[in-house]
Amino acid sequence: MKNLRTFNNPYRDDKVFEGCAIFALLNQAGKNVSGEPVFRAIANMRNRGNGLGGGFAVYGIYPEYAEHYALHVMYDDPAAREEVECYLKDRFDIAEEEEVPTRKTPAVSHPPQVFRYFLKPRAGWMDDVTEDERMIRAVMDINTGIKDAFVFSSGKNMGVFKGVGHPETMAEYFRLDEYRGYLWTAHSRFPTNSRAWWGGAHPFSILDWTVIHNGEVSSYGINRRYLEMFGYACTLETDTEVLAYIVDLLARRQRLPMSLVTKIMAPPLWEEIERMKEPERSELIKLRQVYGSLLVNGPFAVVIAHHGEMIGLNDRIRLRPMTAGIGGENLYISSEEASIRLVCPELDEFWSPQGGDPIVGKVKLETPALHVPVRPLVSDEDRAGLKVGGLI
Amino acid sequence: MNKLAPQKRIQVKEEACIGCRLCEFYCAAEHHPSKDLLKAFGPGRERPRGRVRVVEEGPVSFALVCRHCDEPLCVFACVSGAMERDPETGKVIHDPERCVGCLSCVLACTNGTILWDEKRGVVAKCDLCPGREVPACVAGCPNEALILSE
Amino acid sequence: MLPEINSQLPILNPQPPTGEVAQVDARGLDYRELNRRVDDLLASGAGEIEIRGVHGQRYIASRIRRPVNFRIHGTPGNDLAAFSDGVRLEVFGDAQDGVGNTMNSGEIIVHGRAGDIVGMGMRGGRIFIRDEVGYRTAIHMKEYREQRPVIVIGVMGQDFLGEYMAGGVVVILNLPPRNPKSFSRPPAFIGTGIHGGKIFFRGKLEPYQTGKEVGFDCPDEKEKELLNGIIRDYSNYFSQNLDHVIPDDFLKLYPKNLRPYGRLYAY
Amino acid sequence: MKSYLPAEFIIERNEDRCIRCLACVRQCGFETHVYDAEEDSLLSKEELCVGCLRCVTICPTRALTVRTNPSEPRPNANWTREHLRDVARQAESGGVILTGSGNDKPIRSYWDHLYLNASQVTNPSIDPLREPMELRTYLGKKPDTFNPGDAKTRESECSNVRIETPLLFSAMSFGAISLQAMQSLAQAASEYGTLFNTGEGGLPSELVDYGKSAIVQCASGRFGVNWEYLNNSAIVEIKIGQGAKPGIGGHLPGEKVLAKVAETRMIPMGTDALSPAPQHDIYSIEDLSMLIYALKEATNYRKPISVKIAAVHNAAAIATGMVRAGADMIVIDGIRGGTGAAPKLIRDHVGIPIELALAAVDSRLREEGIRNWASLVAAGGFRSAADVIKAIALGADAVYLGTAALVAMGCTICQKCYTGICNWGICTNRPELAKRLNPDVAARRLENLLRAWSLEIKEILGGMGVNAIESLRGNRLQLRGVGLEEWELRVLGVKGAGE
Repeated sequence: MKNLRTFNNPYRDDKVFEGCAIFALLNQAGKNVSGEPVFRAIANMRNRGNGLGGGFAVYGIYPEYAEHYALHVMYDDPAAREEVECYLKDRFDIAEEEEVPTRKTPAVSHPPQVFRYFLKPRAGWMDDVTEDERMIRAVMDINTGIKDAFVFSSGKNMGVFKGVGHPETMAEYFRLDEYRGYLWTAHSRFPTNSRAWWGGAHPFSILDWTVIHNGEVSSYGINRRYLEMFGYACTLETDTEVLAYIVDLLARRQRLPMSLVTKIMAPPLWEEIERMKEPERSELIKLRQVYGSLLVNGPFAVVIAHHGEMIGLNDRIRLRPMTAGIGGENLYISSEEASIRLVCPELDEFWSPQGGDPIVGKVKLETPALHVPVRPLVSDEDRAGLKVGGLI
Repeated sequence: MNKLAPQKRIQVKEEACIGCRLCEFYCAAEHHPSKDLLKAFGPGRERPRGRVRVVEEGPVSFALVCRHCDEPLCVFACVSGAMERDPETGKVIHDPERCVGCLSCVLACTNGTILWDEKRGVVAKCDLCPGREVPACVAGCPNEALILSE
Repeated sequence: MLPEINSQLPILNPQPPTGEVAQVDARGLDYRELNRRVDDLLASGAGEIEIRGVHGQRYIASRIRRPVNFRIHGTPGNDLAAFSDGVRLEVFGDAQDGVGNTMNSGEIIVHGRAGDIVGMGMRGGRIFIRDEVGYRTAIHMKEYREQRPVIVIGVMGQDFLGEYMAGGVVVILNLPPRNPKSFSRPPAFIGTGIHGGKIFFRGKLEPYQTGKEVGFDCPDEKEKELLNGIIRDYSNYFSQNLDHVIPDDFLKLYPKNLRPYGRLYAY
Repeated sequence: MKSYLPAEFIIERNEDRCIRCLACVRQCGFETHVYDAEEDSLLSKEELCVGCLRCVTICPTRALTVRTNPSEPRPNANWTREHLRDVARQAESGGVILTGSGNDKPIRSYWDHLYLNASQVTNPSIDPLREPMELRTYLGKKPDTFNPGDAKTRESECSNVRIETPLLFSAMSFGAISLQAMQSLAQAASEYGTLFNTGEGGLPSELVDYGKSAIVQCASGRFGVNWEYLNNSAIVEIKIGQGAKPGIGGHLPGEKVLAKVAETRMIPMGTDALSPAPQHDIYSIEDLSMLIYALKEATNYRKPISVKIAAVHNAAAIATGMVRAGADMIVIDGIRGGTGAAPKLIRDHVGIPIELALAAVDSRLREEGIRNWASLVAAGGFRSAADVIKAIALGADAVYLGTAALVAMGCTICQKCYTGICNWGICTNRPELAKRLNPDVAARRLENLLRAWSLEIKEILGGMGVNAIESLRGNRLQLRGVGLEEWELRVLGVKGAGE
């Protein structure tokens, strides 16, 4: 089995250490909009990153293939592509495949090839589990089994674009100005090592869940061991990865509402719980009892997104900055207010939530302009997936 | 009085004096026939007195010791000629043989560095330890609060 | 002996600002360029500086040690006036994190909100924030002789306000928030580890909201006078009518002990 | 509560030699010795004795002996005497056990497992007594390349700071140590052409003229930090952590905050000077960068900015981040680093040895290609020039001497620094105790130490056949390990002896 940490965590540190800036935009009406304000906003926080990682997740970009999984795969070696495509052709019906268009950008050196595939699992391959579980299996297989290949993203009607460089450089390189999406998240990275590996940039993604993260998860060691019991292979050895898996485990597989997921990741202090009224008090006590190992400790500000929803969350004592603003239809989340003001000087609403208090942005379902399939929280199909003991 | 070559004298640094009083003991032993601390202060023996005295007030402490003034008031005041300033070295020397114990020098000295030796009925003061390169108190001070200077 | 700290500063221009206003357009400038431009303007004799189009540039006025007036339009970046000494700075907009970090003297007036750690380690001068502030306001603020820092917050601060506070005065006017979403629960841990200075809080506090090192009292007459002055200044600075805000509404939070951790150790 | 704690030391007084000078009585700040005038006898309250040997040293007739109390509980390899004592102390107080100085546990000293090389036959050794031997070192960021045409490269963004020997005095703050002690360090450093470090307690007004030789710290308490302090310095150091107490802050008790300390720290007298565990404007690597550049802005890019951390598990990754965040010098302080006061639990159990951390950091910076971007200074329990030479061979540009400097001034490492009483006048602010350290004497002793160690470094360099310290710096081929396991050799990046 291939060891991805040799790329992302070449020195075998406990995890990848990094800091950064985050910015996110959600058009709450579900309208696909240009990412131009996002590029400007994240570029305005250049001082928070160091040019060794930048990336974007965009939702709603592939409406013509809305029913297909959009697999973004990065290849460090053309040989890997053959192997991946061989793997995919055996298991999936591929509706379309192409190299992700890029633009010659002076600041980008030695880029890997990035391809995208629109596909659906083929009948007869792992029929006993949901399509999502099958997709995840394929991602894990490629990431752990095929040398020089790495999946950037694997959700429907969305995609992750990232690499080594300032985020605005990545936007230019991947021609993101030509895309329109209703939800954009952007990340500027400050890794402590320079092992330039494109897969190490944020966002991290599993299916259509993406995570951008600022901070360091001090509880990473136990979060990871807990997740491993449920079959998650933390191949990248970076704390951001566990955030994605925590959300996947709790929200997708265990069907917990996001309001509880955030309370598991950043629970109130015992003192505060003791002051609460029943039944909330008992519920939170139970949550901390059951999910103590998923408490995310240490400084973090994170934006977790999937179709139709974007959640900003801070650690319990707000050790990383995060601000939110609403201007017209747009909800913004940013490490710094200046970036929001830069792209939307007149905000209708502006706030900085207290630690552990999520910023929740949802696309209003009744909006006719929405071309995005918003998955219901619980589907029978998904429920079936729970029966599978593990992913790998 | 004619000006003489600069006199070596003991400079007292109050800020470095730690109040251990060892200068008193080293001085007394040096002026004891044995020139030995243990013999001078051994059990059952009469305790000799030094010619230097440490005064203390709270954290402030310093050694009082003859400054061998260029214009020594003690010499002017001496009625018997026991107190003399050595014209060669500039040292102010006291000769106990000629001392009558009138205490005029003690009254005249503005520094309070001439001590009354009750038992012998004469005064005693610093003689900069003849025969030693560095006076005993200076050599023994653990913190260089006493320095021999020009 | 050390001369009084302020008199020691070699003040380049001892005269009060001449009123000659130099204009700077900050759009597109990074902070180093912006701050260098400010240096140049001051060197060429400007007495007041107006900066427009500020979008997140850091460290504005952080190496200025003379009574210069700044007028800043936009959103200044982190560490606004950090280590500054004597500037008077007015922000027309919101400020971010680290306003007045380790500031020595001067005055900062923010016509808006401010982010986290306002006045961290601040030792002198005054900061007026019209609206709310983020976490850890006045953390480890301290006073020294005649240097007694003052932070005035129009609305409210989030958690850990006055943590480790070692001196100075924080006044919280508790006016209605711009957005209640910033305070989904009452702020807590006020004055945790406080061992100097005072916090004046308008309104009521539950005991759990403060650190256990905090004592409660009513402001005395002298303190009421101080509060009256601050209320007056706030109304003037922000053109708000604060007739309804009276010193009697304030709770005084003070350190019960100068040595909160004296009994923590086995000697 | 009645204490069950037995005396740690016993005091033996040779009555034949005691001349009743009472120097012991006067010199013990812990009031261990008592003179009974009626009986003309000297008694010792042994339970008060800390074993600092001040009385033994000062006794003019060498009449005193202080020994560890030989009364032993039943031998028990698990429940050691120390464990028994600590449990008893905590049962009596309910508090955290405090201690001073560096870790006293038998942590493996890798210095003692590393051996140095010498020239034989194939190249000549050099006689340092007659031939030139250069120890001059420049601290600060070096550009990647030299471009003769470019003025900026020539001057480099941050000017480097020159030191004549790779020995610096560690951060010890005024308040923790006496003004006399700090003055001694400042005087010796400036005389010898090296630097002292103010620690986080500010620079006393008496010492402002030594600014050129000062590394001034900006720590979480920001005590005494203002524009003048930052600009009257050689280097500005951001203190994130220290080897003796990684992860926690400092706490100068109110009793020690007397007038002069209060003035220097710019706080009122008598208040506790609390340094929070983190710097509250640094919760992440990009925040460190923010403070580094805040200080560069405040000093107009004229001072190199140093960042000091404790040696911890991921020191290498953290250090590369620090360099990328703009630090011109990084300091790694190992688990044996000293302190004025630290919870014993933390001092003895948190952190890793400097040898391993230093090697890991230097290696990582080289692998990343950024070793030139910052100077690397090692700290934490350097006991001899041999340790220093080995550290330089592992990759340090210079080392910080803390405990060694204190010992040079008289410290006997009794570990009672936290009491505010120091019979040697070093770690105290009580005027009657502090004056025991005469800066003229102590500075001379410190200078002598610098001279002696520098000479020894030159001797070893000569033996290796090199005549400039830069030929030793990071030259791990000059080291061989003995008695080390494979992983230890790997981390240290040295071969086993005979290889």
